[in-house]
Amino acid sequence: MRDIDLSAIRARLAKQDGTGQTGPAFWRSLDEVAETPEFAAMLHREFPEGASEFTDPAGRRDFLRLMGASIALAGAAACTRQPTEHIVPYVKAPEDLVPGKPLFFATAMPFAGTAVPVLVESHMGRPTKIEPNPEHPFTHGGTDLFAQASVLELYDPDRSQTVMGKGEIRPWSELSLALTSAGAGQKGAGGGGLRILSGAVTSPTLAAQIQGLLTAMPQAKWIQYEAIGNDNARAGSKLAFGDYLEPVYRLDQADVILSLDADLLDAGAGKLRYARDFATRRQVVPGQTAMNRLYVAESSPSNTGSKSDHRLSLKAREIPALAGAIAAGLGVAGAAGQAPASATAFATEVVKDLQAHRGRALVVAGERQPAAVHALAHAMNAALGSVGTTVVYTQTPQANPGEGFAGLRDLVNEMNAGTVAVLVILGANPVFTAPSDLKFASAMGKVPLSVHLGLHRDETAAHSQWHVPETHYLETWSDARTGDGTVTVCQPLIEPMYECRSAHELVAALSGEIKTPLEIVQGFWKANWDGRSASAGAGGAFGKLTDTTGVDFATFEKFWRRVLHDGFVPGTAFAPKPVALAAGAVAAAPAAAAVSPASSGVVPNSSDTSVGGLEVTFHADPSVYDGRFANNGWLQELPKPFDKVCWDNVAYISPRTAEQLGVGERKPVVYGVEVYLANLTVNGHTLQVPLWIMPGQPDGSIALHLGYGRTHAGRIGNGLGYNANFFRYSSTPWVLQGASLTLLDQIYNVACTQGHFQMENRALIRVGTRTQFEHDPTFAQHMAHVPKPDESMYAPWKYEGHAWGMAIDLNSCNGCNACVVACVAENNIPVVGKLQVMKGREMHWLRIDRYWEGSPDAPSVHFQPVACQQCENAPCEVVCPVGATVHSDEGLNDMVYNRCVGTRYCSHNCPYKVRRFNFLLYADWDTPTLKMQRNPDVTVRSRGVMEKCTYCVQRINTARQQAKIEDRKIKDGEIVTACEAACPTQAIVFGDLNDKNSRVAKAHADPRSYGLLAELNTRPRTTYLAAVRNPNTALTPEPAGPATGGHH
Amino acid sequence: MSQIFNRSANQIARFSLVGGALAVGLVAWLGLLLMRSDFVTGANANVTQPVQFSHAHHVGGLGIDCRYCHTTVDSARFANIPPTKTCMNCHSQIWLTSSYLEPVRESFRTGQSLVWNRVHDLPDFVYFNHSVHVKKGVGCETCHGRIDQMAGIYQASSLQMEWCITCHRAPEQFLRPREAVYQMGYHPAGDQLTIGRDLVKKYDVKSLTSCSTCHR
Amino acid sequence: MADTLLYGLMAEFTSTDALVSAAERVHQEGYTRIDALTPIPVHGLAEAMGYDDRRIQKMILAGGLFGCAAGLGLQLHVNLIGWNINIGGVYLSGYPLNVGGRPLVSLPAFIIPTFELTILFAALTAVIGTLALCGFPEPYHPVFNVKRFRERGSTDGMFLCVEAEDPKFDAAKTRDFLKGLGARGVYDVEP
Amino acid sequence: MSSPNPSPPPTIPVLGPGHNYASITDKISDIVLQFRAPIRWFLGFVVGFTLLQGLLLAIYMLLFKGVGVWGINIPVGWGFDIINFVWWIGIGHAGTLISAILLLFRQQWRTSINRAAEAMTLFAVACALLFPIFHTGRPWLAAYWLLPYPNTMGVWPQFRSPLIWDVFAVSTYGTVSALFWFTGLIPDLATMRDRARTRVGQVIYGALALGWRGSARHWQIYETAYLILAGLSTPLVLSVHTVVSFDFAVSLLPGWHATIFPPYFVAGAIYSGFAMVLTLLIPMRSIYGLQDMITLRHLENMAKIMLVTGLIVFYGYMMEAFFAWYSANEFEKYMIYNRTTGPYWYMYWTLIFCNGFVPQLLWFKRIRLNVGILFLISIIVNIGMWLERYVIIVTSLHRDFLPSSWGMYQGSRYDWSFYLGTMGLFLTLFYLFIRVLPMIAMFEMRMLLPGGGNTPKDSH
Repeated sequence: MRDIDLSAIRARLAKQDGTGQTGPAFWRSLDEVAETPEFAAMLHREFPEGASEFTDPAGRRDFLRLMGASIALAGAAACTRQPTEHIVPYVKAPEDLVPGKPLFFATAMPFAGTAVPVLVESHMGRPTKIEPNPEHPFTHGGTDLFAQASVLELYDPDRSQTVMGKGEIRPWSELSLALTSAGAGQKGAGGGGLRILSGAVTSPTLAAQIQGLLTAMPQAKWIQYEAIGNDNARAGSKLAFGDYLEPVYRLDQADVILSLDADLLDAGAGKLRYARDFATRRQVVPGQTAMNRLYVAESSPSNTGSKSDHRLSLKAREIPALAGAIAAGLGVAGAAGQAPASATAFATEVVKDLQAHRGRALVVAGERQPAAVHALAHAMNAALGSVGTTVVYTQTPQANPGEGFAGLRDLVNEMNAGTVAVLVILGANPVFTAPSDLKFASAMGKVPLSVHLGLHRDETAAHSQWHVPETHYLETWSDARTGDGTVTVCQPLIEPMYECRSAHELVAALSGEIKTPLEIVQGFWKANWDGRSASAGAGGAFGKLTDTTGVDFATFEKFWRRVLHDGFVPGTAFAPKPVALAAGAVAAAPAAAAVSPASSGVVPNSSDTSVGGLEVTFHADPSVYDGRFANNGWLQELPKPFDKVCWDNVAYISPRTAEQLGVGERKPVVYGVEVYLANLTVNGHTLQVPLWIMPGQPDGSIALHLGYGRTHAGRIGNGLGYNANFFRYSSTPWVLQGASLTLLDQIYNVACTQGHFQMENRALIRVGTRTQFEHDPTFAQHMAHVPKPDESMYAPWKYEGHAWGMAIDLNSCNGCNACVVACVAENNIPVVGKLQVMKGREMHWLRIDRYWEGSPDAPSVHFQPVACQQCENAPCEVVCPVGATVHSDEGLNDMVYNRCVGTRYCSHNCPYKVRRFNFLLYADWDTPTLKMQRNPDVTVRSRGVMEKCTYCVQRINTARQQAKIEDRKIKDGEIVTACEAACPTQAIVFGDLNDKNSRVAKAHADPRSYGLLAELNTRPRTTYLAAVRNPNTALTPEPAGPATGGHH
Repeated sequence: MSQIFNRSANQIARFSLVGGALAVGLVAWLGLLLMRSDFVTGANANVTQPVQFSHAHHVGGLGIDCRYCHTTVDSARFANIPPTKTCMNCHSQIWLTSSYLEPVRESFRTGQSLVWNRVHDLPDFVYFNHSVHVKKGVGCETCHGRIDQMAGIYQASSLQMEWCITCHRAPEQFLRPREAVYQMGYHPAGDQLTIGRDLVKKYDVKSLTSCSTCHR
Repeated sequence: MADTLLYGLMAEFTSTDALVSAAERVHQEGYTRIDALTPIPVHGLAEAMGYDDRRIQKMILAGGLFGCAAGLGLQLHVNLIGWNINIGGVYLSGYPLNVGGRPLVSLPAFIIPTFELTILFAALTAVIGTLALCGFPEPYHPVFNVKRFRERGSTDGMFLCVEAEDPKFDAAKTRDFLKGLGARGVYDVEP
Repeated sequence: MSSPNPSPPPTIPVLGPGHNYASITDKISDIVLQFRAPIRWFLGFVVGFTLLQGLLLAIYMLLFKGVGVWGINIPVGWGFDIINFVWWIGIGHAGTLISAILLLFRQQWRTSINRAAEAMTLFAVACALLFPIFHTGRPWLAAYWLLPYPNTMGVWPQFRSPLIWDVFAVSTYGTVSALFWFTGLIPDLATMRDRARTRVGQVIYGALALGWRGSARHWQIYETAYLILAGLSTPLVLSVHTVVSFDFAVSLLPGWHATIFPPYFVAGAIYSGFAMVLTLLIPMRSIYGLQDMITLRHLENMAKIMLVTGLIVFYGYMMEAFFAWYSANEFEKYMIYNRTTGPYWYMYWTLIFCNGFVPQLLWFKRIRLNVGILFLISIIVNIGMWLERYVIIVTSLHRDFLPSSWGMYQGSRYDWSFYLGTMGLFLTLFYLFIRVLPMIAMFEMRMLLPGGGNTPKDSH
């Protein structure tokens, strides 16, 4: 409600009367009559819908975006009318579409050699939110941050939109002609000059298509390359079993787990399932002792390491020796090795513990480790009798498994040799992701016809003659396999927004067919659904498929509908393969282990931490992976789990290495965090990197994250961070030796959302050991004095009906960030950009606090998701002068955006600092595609308004309304908040505290349950379940005192 | 007179002082009324439409049920505006040549949607759900007025928050039996309050006045 | 009565003390419609002429009490009245809400607005009351017709004015009487 | 403070020798009525008016871009805005104290400074009032949603919030101060009316004088009302800064949540207020040669009050530290530790220097009587009091309960132009005031003369 000059209005009306003309019969608002500039400004700035409604074809049919003007009129609504809006109904309404009710469709996000099964929420034809698919036999629900963010990728305004030929816009027909003729031309030569380069493909259909092509042209080759692939694991399995196999772990069966540099819980094809299974084995209840134990030896902090009971930070090159030593200890024939000095105790205890749990022990090796270590791991599992119990081996989800770096190297050689006539790149971006020694870009110049298919006009597109916009997975038909091989048929949620094509169409065009993706995918399954097919391609022949209950599908129609509805093809999971260790596999291992994977440079002994002779390890970036998500604002602004840095990548060094370099403690300043720049030199190549002191990073080792330094990512991703591929070698893509750091006298400002990482002796995250827990299950509740309700002067409010509450199990959370992105997607949370984050104005309603415990050299790390705690005695409400935040009858801490005037007092009085403020106009009112992504059930906040978590009140209301329509009560688990749904470990539980049988009520009754800062008598509705670690007493003698609250 | 002011000055001064005070009060009161007046709320203002569809004719005259066109009123938040197809169900048979209906036929021919002007327009931050209100016995008429008598459509209520609140605080004053929800010109068989109170119990009507009931 | 061309007579004195004693004499003489005009407050002067006005205190007290009641009443109304009140089309209900688990009537918090309104209304009454009791605004007054008064009246002149309306007033006699009181000069006050 | 006994043989008189009613009246009224403003007046006015433009720019940016143009963030959501608000409100207090409390204590020496001090109060409150409106994210709404009126939403202000208390306290304070000031002006306006040379002047002053003619009956009512107004203002002025201190004391933030805030804030307010009075009057009396009306006696008494209130404030600082230790509360303890040694340590220690040590100089009479040094000290104290608010607001907010949410703060260029701009507004108004109204109460000055009714029982 803005000031209105009544006198001016009367004047104008009077004038109209005076001139005798009646003037406009009705006018919309006092402002209009007063002709205030604000009104004009608002028409343009605050009501883009009003103007752009019909210029935006995608929005034409969209009721929901027509359902009102802008929150900028928050107050005005009471006394100012909005401009007339329009309702544009269908001409012929589609069946089973109810305006105002979302529909959910099952599909899967294909991702780097695996797939994430998801349900997609669709509002009036707009996919707006990714939800997990709880029915899926492998993941049983849970998503990762990439799946959650993929919906923004769909609406990315920087997506490639037209076919480009030699830098000009060309029609698709022209390209398909070129492809067909090229394909035909190659047929003659048996396809000798045809090369297809793609990422790891799990799609049976695509695989079959390409196979078809290859059988037609035997000389043609298909290379699958992932910058962050699993070559070493492949090679390891070949070494051990003589064949490329995929180990599938059964963490629910494992009592003792040893991870050798493997980020089991947050990386790789199985992470969702593994995280879930692992968490189930950490659920401690008094008296129950089936708690697993996790040993981790790793070359840089990982989410898996954060959950470990014993974490050993070793240089990557020291781990093979450790593996050898342990293997030897376990009596693996031919295994040998001397564990590094710092790891001997660890090694001996691990050996004991593993042996004590034969058959229920598990050893896992990580991709950063050479094939030999993987082979050793397989051998150890065999020796422990774990094969078949805690690990089984299946064929790889990826079709035609190979070793990507080798394949890529051969390809480049051929290209340079000029033997490649046609290069078709399907969705990959090798010019950016290929190791620098391959010089892929220059090699591409030697290829007569290069075609690139990609979501963006990226670095590779810039170097190829043809570029085709790729359909997003939400726009097209396809299929994909999850880690266990289960196939999901991916269905489109929306027509392709631009002139896009899918890999299926491109390959079809190569073989001279013009088909739609639906024809192709459906065709494949028509041929394979009942096992009658002779042409079972490399996608793997499927036997006769039955539904989950084992009943045959009568017709293909039934099969197809069922499969699309469920989101997976039942019975397509791979059967475990019987394996036998190849002779000599392990004999080769210690040798391989002894030889460190150094490519060059004299490697000093492992105690050497001089500023020269450093080790460099490469890691996937936690947010943008290998760079494919670089233009995704949600992921760029997502604080990474350990450094809490966003919009950048930094180089980790250990505190001790930092001391030797003379790097001071990084200090929080007004604009972000100041860090030092240093010149990193490896093999004569030098690059400037910002140094980040990372507790738990091995001394003398530098961790670099891939995926930054993009030049053709888009408006968001360009020019951020440094490009670590610069150092990468196709021979040793993961670890380099002999690097040197020279500190520069330059400061670089990093956007970091948590500049401070000590808990300052405050009992915020409460951790105990298993013994402490068994001795006193309520240990966490004794760490702070919490006043009783009746200690208050006032009688507490009664909450009849529902009383919503939440519980977060710190024992399960591994800081994977999926919940944060889910919250952003669900609640229309804006992206504010690096500068605003540096100023301390990030908008995330849900953040994950990270604290270190113990010595900076060997710390343990703790994660704590913090959103609004919905305090019953909410301090924020009392100080709001306009009552914009008050309690609901069900105990929610309501935030009324349209009433808020923005004094920010509530934020000051919130001890949890979970409230976020729109200091500027952060919401994007202009970009049409971004508006399509918005959740219509959540108000888009405007400038000057406070906002915060509301327990997804829109979901609560929707459920309540549905329950009322159906004359029933709301069931427990019917309301699932966005964060709860996304969580792969089920760490978050939401429900009704008044319902004593609800999961959340039980969780609140759990002895581990405690309220964060409850000593302030805020009486939070969210409680945390204290973490319980299960350390091996032989390695760490029990602390005499009480359990730690993150003290020290 | 050699003094500064003449006699009349006293009266002028006093009058202007008292008059000024009164004027301020008057303006304030007018302001309060203005905020609630029709030209601010847009109530009772005829909204012109691409096709001058007459509810009076279709509902009052032909007695077509609300739900024939507003199909999702009892199942969803949005009551739905009928697709052109719905009009053509009848108008492919009758009034084939009426120039009135040309836009409808054109829409059906070309597949271009009709563009209606919104009549009941709540602000974006208000989340209203038709289905629940219908379920709880709030008649269409209660908010939308005598649609069956509206030749041209207009908004019958102020749609201001205080107006919503009056019912949310005292639903018994407005509720009617579910079977009468779509009825126009409904008269309670007996005392509205007693009937209303029974219905509140019968339909388990909660009077929700929490902010998050409507604002998120 | 006697001389309608005259509003009254005005005598000027040289010191406050002289003025006070003169005023006493005039009062004792039985004059009732008299007034003393001074550039500074002179204590005992009004009393000397038999004026003792104490209404203003009572008015201010009343104003304060009203403010107090209004302040507390407003807050109680807003936090308690949860039903519909509609006066002349204007909606006057309160809106009881659970604010941070505090009771609807949080008296300690309500004290402050109540106190402030008390002061506000008392102060307003004080000023408005003063104007009313003095009959202000009154920019025109016959005494300003006296040139001498216009020149010295608000600087250092001490004046005593007897109105013609006074029953005992007689232009000649009163002039002599005032002269007799040691007036520095006596002037006619035109109406 | 100087003794309540009104006429001790004062070492220095409150009024120079050789004055009579006429001379006092001439001297004061001529400053306004003779139209030659000294060059130094113009200089001062130009400075103020220039700064004022900065305020307009800052407000423009604020309205069109949002409060994001300031340096604030989460956790430090209040910066210069509230610092300046508290600072200006505090400055206002001296005026009311001089005119009301000293009146009740019958301090003659208030007479020659109360008019200017009250004007200062008004203008300071005007500056302060800008911030509660413009610090909000949506000022166009805050401007009236903070007031209780029957709106169409049927919702009302939330009376438990200290910010609403502020609205009531500050607006009441502003209104009452204005009324008090105007009431005091009426007799002088009559004087101006009678002495004005031009017709325009006569009419304007005449209209404002409401027809005051010095009638004994009017004096009687007038004096009662004036005295009661003073009686009302006294608790009011004490309440205002108490309420302002509640903005902090009522919250649960370490460094804000303290019971000593009310007395400590009120003392601080008076402290800074008197400093500002000195800062204004010391140049003023020399520009207009008023040394015989605003004598060293006045300056010395004000210096004494500054010394007393300064000591109270210093005590407050020490108590904050003591409570932090005595509470044995880890959050409180960290708060004071962070204040003294954290990133903003220099702010804290500069504050201690300005408000703790410098005022101790006032123990010495020689310094109290040295106009130059006094002026310097008054400036230092003004700075110190601004720093006090900076320390309380910023260093408490930037590190509170959860280390994960700690942050830093620094004012942006618009913070500064807004702050300096309010100074410009203040100066502009003050310089205009001394051009159009008598800056010293003439009729009260007259009463200091023997025979002016200047006896104990009627020091009025």
